[in-house]
Amino acid sequence: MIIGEIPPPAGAFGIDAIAMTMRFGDFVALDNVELKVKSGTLHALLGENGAGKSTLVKCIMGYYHATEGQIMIGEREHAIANPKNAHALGLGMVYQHFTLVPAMTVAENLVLARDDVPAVVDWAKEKKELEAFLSRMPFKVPLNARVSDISAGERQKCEILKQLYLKRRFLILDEPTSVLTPGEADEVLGMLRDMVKGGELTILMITHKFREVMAFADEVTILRRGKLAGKGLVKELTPDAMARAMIGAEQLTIQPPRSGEAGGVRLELDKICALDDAGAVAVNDVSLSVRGGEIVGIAGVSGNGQRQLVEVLAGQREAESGEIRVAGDAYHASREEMRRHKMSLLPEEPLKNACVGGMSVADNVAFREFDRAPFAKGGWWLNRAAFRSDAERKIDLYKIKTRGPDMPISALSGGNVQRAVLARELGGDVEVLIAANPCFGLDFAAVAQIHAEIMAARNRGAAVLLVSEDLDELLELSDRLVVMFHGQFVYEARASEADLTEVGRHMAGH
Amino acid sequence: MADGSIGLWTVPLAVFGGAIRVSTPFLFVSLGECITERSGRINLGLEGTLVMGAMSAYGISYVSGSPWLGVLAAGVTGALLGALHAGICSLPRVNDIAVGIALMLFGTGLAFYLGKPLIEPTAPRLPAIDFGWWTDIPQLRSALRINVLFLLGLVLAPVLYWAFRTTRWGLLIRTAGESSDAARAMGYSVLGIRLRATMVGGFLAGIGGSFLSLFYPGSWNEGLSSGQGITAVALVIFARWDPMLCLWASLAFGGAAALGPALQSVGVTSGYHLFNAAPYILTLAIMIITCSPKRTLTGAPAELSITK
Amino acid sequence: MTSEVADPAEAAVVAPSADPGFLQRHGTSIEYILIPGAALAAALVVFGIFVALFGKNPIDLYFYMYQGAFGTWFSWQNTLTRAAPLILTALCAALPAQLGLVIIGGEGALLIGALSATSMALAVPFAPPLVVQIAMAAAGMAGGGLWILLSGALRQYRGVNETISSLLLVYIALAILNHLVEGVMRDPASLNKPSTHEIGAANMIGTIPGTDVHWGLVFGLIAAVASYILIYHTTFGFAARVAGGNIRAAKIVGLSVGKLILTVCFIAGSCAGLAGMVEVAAVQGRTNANLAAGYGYTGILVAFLSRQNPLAVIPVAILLGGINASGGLLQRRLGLPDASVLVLQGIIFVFVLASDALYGRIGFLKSK
Amino acid sequence: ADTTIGFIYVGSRDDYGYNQAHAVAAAALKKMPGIKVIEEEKVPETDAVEKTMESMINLDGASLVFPTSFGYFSPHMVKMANKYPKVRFEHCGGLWTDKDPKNAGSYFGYIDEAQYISGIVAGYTSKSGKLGFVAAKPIPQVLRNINAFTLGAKLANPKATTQVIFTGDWSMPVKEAEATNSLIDQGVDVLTCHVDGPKTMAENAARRGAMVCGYHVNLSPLAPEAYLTGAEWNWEALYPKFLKMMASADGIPNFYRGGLQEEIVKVSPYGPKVSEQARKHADEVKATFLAKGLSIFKGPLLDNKGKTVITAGTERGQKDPELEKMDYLVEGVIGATS
Ligand SMILES: Nc1ncnc2c1ncn2[C@@H]1O[C@H](COP(=O)(O)OP(=O)(O)OP(=O)(O)O)[C@@H](O)[C@H]1O
Ligand SMILES: Nc1ncnc2c1ncn2[C@@H]1O[C@H](COP(=O)(O)OP(=O)(O)OP(=O)(O)O)[C@@H](O)[C@H]1O
Ligand SMILES: [Mg+2]
Ligand SMILES: [Mg+2]
Repeated sequence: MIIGEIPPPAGAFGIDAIAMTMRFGDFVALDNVELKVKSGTLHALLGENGAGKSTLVKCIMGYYHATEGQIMIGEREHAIANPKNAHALGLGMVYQHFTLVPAMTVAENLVLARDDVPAVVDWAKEKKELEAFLSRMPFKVPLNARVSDISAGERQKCEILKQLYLKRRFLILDEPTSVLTPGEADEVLGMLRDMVKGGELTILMITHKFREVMAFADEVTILRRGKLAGKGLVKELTPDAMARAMIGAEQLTIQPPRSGEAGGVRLELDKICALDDAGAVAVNDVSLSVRGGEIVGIAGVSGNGQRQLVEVLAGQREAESGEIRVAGDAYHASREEMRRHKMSLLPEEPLKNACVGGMSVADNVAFREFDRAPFAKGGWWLNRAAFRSDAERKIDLYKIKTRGPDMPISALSGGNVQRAVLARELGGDVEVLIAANPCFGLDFAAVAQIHAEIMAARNRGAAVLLVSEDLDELLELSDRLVVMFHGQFVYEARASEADLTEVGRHMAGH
Repeated sequence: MADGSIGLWTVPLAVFGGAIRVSTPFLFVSLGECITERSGRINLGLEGTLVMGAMSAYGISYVSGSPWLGVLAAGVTGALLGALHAGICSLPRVNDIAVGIALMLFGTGLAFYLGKPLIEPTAPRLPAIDFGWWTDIPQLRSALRINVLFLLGLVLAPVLYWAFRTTRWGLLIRTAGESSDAARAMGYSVLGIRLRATMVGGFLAGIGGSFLSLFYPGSWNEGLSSGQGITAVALVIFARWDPMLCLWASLAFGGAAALGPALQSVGVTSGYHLFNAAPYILTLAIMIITCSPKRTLTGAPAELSITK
Repeated sequence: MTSEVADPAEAAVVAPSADPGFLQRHGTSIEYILIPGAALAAALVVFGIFVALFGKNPIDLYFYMYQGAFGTWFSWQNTLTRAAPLILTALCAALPAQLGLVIIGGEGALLIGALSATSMALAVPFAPPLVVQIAMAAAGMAGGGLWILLSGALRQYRGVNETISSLLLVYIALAILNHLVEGVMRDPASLNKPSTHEIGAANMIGTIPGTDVHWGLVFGLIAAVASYILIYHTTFGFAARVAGGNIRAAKIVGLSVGKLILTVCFIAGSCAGLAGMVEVAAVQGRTNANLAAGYGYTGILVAFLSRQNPLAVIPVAILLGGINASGGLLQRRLGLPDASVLVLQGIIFVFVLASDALYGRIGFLKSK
Repeated sequence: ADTTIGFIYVGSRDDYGYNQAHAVAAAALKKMPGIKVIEEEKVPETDAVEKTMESMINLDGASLVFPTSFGYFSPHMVKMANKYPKVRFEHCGGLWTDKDPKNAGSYFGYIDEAQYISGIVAGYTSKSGKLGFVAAKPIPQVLRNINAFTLGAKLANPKATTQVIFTGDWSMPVKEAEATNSLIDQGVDVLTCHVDGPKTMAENAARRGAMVCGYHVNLSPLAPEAYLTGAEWNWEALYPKFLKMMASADGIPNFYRGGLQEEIVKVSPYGPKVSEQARKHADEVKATFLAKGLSIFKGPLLDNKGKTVITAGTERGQKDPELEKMDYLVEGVIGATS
């Protein structure tokens, strides 16, 4: 509490954000947006990726300073200079990306989040108080475990508990359920909804899931490309109407229909085990085979070893034991093998995993072929002209928005980086394709394009392994579905016959 | 022995005495660097800070007549150099390893430049406390004449260990070093925390330098440090950012530094160059044994540039 | 995506801005000259103020610096002689930097290179000079190369931080050199300056005709240009830059990062090793502890100031050679202590590093 | 019109040791009329020193250059002397031979004479009969000092021994301090040294109650009580002589060496702990040196492994080149040369 400030009334309160504009350099992330959250409601904020949702709430929290606009709390204007000010006013936020400190214990994280951390912490006393607090909460977290050791779902619960522990009265949740199973999501949201009903709390929630909006929210505000695109009471709206407001008049790439028969086994995983960075077992004795002309989807809540598995396949991590075979031959992710078997990889976070930010688009697009004619003369001398002409062709073909092939790839937007990687990986023949969350953080149009490309590769006879946290995507694309939990495959079904509740149950480890 | 010599006992005694005499600068620099690195920044410039600390401590002690003022001056000088490092590193796209190397050069150069008139005069030294009253072996008594700074270092290590766990500052420093996003989300200024941590690190390194010039070997000259500052930075890495391990490692380094001369004094004379390199060989060997290419270093602050 | 042009925000970013002027079109290239240049000037100003505090006239300072470094043909030769080993040792830091490795152990590679080159010359006493010289160069490069390779291998196979290991290896190399030079390799006639036997006057490589700058300068220039070509024009260099830019990206396209690290470390070490060979074959005629003259450390400075670009290493090495050369004149004419050169180098280094923050922020160079 | 003289030092010119001894003499020359002195310090023994000499000649017009470090001679100074025949080069180290250029010279002082006297004083003063020597490297110059010191001590106390520790380099303060402590732990009660800066040894020894013989410069201000005597350079006396010789017809001899008699080295005044007996004996020996010279190394002389290094009846005068190759430690020294 800021000294001298009149304390806001106890219990929930509402917030009005008026005429918010936010510029990042030349780029307008928010354009004169208005958001009214009434006291004691659960308000949903919708929009495509990059629409400006996170930016808006970060402005409210004082994490960013809006270029223009005001924040009103209960009829009074407040200048929120930084998150500490916001906390003092009773505002709290669960960020889209975790803000727990992984190397610290849950208890340390909780105490540290307080505004009045004592200069010397009496752990015995704090632990007792924390336990007392937890006993009043409907879900539990292990207080003495290090955050890096607990699952993503537990971390998300921990983030929410942290805000409740801090006695926030206006809570902003940025995609709180993206790492939870549907069952966990319902549990958490249900409990929060009860607190809202009890008048203790107002909640502003960002989400992509209409199901949650329909089930839990009272009101909704929709953004599109930084502008207000719609708002209203949930009970007066349909998911369809909301989706239309979100994507506007865009046309989506049409996905080719599934065609062709599955061929012989192309990619085989045989008893693969792998460790994570901390040296713990992340992938535990996993076996799987993927046939040509087949998409196998791997479902699972993030943090169950999917990342490490993909890294092993991509050659970014060494397996502890087990064998990978492609077309019957042992495979160690060497360049020669990748070439022989026409392997392609679409990793998640492509800028981090598959590109060199400081190198040009043309260079990045040539990573697979740079050491062969026409890119290399005599196998060693680089032919710049070939890089350029090939890049120009692919930029055109894959609709990559860039000022030219010489731009550093880090200056491109996320979707366009993804398209550049797509151009590189799917530009030639493909026999095996491994894709990991290929559409994470992308807008509808890009998603449609990527889905279409993946399906087309399958139809041409490629074996596709698709790892995703988005169940809808998996159900749409896969021929076969497996669920990964705690580093193991725990469930397998034909995608067309998969039972959603069954899948969700296995994802949660029940 | 009748003639007052203690024969082969010299070697363990020298290693023990050396651990006490020689370890203090390692200890202060490594504890300081431990704080700095825990906040997510590396300061390779502590070699320069150490030398600047040694010079300024000697100068101030000479001018003022009070060695304790000298120690304070060394600390302040170190903190200023730390602030310079932190200030430059706060600029976007600036690499902290490179800035550290630059400040190593700058600090050393400045100390040599300003320290020219201080080589010949004799400044008041820090007193020693006699912990050897109970024995009449003069060698042992001499090894047990201990300086307060060493004792301070001995206390500081467990205090830091405790502080990283239980004080607000300790927790904040760790947060800044483990996840700057988290610190920012809690409303703390990561650069501010790192600035302070780097200044404290510099302060301690400066004090380490004052030990060199005001206690042991106990005068100012240009060869005083011979790489102790940079070795101490390496030591933090193999001590896994744990203040208690820094303490043990510093003692081991001090002992290793005393090994060469002690072995010669009992007649082991061949290969003294190699014995003198013992601390470096020891560090390298321990790093080879304890590192692994498969996992990140346990205990490494996640934001630290050299472990990323 | 039909709405892309209709969207003003995206159009602004995507479309080339209307008719940029010369400054804007060449903004990036101009920055690479302008920013370090301005940083250098600022550093000189600060150093001028510093010496003025000690009662010296900064104008004299600048004059003598110019005079001592570039003022006469003699000064130029002095500068170039000092620059020669720096080019090679700077490459020892700049090449691994392409892979994201910070190697600061060039001094160790130089010493081991010198030791290997000398041993080679002593092992083939009756061979014709040209053969001896080539063998020495090969041995020096192999010795230095293996020394840095050790750091690279420890990094690759044991995860040992290469910055620290390469530094520790400097101390170890020096101990080995002293041990051998005062022990088994000692020339009993090298009385008060323990040294190995001489490689023989006939085997010395001499100076570039018409100058008294030794051939090390030419070796350095060739190595720098070759490194530049290797890094920017060959598939190997391309692969190295990919691995240096993002190791995960390199692995995902199947590049063998381990091989790249080992090869680049070897090449880098051989540059420093060659510098050691040149010090023996062009200057000392034998190996002794004088070889540890700090070229390896100054090379790191050169590499960072040239932003790890092998071609930029050449002018920066000449600049630092010039500063070192003029340091003598500053001592003699202004009575400044030797440490003033260290202070100046430190200030320049700090300013150039801090100026990294300016890239892309100079108003008149930005398009729009 | 002025004569410009260049001095080149390998270390810092105010190191309170070897380099400072030269710099003090250079400062004395500076005061002489018609003389301009230019100095450069910390010049490594590489081609850097060649460039320094050339700069002094080309840019400052130096006509006499003093490269004062042993390692400057070959190949560096020789090369420069051949290149600039009109310039006079005077190297400190005593290395000139007939094959070297005539415009170059090399001089050195027999500082072992002063060490010998220090040894006598040390031998009388030590109660344990154990002396200590902190040395940089086992090279002939250093070994000769250690041996002379020991032989002097044995004049006073035939049972005296000198324990030596090599630190490995010319300036390693921590190692020097550790060596000092180790020696004292072994029962040594008088120490001397041969490193660039003797201050560390002197102060640490005095702090532990041991006595000190100095080296390079007079260290008595550091430890007025513990200081016995010491071997000092006397370049202030030599360099003006050189200038006079240069002006004369004969010029400076190319090879110039001398000891106490030639006033190139001197002995520090005795400290308060030096007994009457010791003073008397030391003064006698000093007088012999000054009057007619004295051979410190003469047969029969055994090394510390029991091997005869100088046979009975052989007397190696101070100028004997064999002494320049000394690679042994005499009987009574504890330590090894490798
Ligand atoms: N710090 C920043 N600098 C520059 N641009 C930014 C910054 N933060 C956000 N943006 C841009 O502002 C736009 C809105 O981003 P924001 O994170 O608010 O999107 P969002 O609606 O939360 O999307 P998502 O659903 O992916 O979380 C994006 O185009 C983003 O790239
Ligand atoms: N580092 C950068 N340098 C220059 N421009 C950038 C940078 N990062 C983002 N931009 C620009 O800012 C805009 C927003 O980027 P962002 O990645 O958030 O786009 P987005 O709205 O998410 O689009 P997409 O759907 O393609 O991911 C892009 O047009 C991009 O060109
Ligand atoms: Mg968002
Ligand atoms: Mg995006």
